[in-house]
Amino acid sequence: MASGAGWSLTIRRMTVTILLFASLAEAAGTRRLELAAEPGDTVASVRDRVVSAHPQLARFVPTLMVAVDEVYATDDDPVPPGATVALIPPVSGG
Amino acid sequence: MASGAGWSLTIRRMTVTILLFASLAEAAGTRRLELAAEPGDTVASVRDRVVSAHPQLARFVPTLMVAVDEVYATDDDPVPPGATVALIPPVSGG
Amino acid sequence: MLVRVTDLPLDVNEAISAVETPSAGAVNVFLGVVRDNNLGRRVGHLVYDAYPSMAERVMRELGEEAIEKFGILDYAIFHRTGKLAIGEASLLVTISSGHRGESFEAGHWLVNSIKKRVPVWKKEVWEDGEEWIEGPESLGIQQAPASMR
Amino acid sequence: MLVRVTDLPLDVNEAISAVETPSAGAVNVFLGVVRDNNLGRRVGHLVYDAYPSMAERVMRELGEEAIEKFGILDYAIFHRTGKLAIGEASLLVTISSGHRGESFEAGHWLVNSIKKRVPVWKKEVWEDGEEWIEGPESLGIQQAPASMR
Repeated sequence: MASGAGWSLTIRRMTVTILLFASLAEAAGTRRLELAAEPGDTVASVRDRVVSAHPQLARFVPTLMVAVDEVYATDDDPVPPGATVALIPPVSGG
Repeated sequence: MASGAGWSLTIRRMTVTILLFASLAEAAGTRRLELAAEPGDTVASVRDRVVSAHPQLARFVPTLMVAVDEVYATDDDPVPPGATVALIPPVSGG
Repeated sequence: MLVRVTDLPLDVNEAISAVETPSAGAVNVFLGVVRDNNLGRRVGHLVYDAYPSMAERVMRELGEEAIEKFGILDYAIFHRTGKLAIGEASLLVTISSGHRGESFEAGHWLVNSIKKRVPVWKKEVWEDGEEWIEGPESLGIQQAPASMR
Repeated sequence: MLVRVTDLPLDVNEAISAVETPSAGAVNVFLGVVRDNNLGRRVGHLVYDAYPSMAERVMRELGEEAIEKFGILDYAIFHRTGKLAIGEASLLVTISSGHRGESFEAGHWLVNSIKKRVPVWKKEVWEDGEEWIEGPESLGIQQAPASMR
């Protein structure tokens, strides 16, 4: 059990989870992506790798907000390995 | 039946009904008075006759509003025979 | 366009149903509730008196004025009378409108106007006395209990 | 201090019970309701998507900010997700406070803030197309149906 828990922790540390919603989820055909984490990752670098892999998301970038682990973040904010990065189009709840 | 209805109409024409609420009803010990209507009655003249008959109501007069047939009225407004005059202390609903 | 003075508990769901309409994007509900304190005094319960027929007439006038003034779609105004315990609702004002802005503005205006114009009165009852409250926020001056003088 | 993202119908009485407290003299309830029209278009139904865990976190932050800013006593904020028909409530914001003024002010501020910050999105579905709405009042620019171009 202990080694299994350690193994899954290692996997989480190596990746960044990307969450997609609403128009982005429809455009990408998925609500969730996993990216390999890279040293020095920021909001901007992660977003750029998502768009490289899914060019149909490029048109959303100008109005996109980003949250790292459920907190709104700006382009230069770091994205640690294991983080969850949500790409958030302009909200329209209520 | 027709003469009965006419009779009750005559009675109504001869009186003014006074409604009392809240602090005034408690002070007067009643919620309703009947006064004989007098030619040329106004809000002020009716109120004065109520206070003459029930002097314990005098202290309420400075803050009293009056409604004639459910519509707020001022001192000079006429009170026709058969009218219902409500003495309204400052409202405190809600 | 529903108004009511009643000695029965006020039903929020009934009021919401009464104002619902397909073009409404917002419903605002205000409940005036019996607080356990007022102006520093501990309240035991309240007793409401009203002039019911005139109260309903004035509520209707104010509701219609809110439609003209704020463009709301519908309103329901209920006021309860009789003895009310802490936590019970005395006033229920419910509005439907196209958008949220006017629902808050009209609701606030309606509640303020009701408290100024609708012939309803409350008596505060404490452990050591009672008093008819005069005016929408007054401390009252009549029959204050000995402890307050 | 109750927040919830749910695909079940929103229960006004539950929200009111959640915020009731003996010192509350006012409860304000706001319901955002699915309208049959938006910016001139006839709406068939709406579909709401959300990031539920972050939405609840932001709702809680805004509720606490309302307590600090307006001195309200308690709040309950519910947002519904999934397919909603005309007349169904998508948003329910309920506040208790000592007096009426802050209940209206805080309610209005909270609803405005929720619409700006909480990660929830709506898709309008018409007879001839559908569109994710971007921003609190936008017409949206993506995937407009042929009839709108």
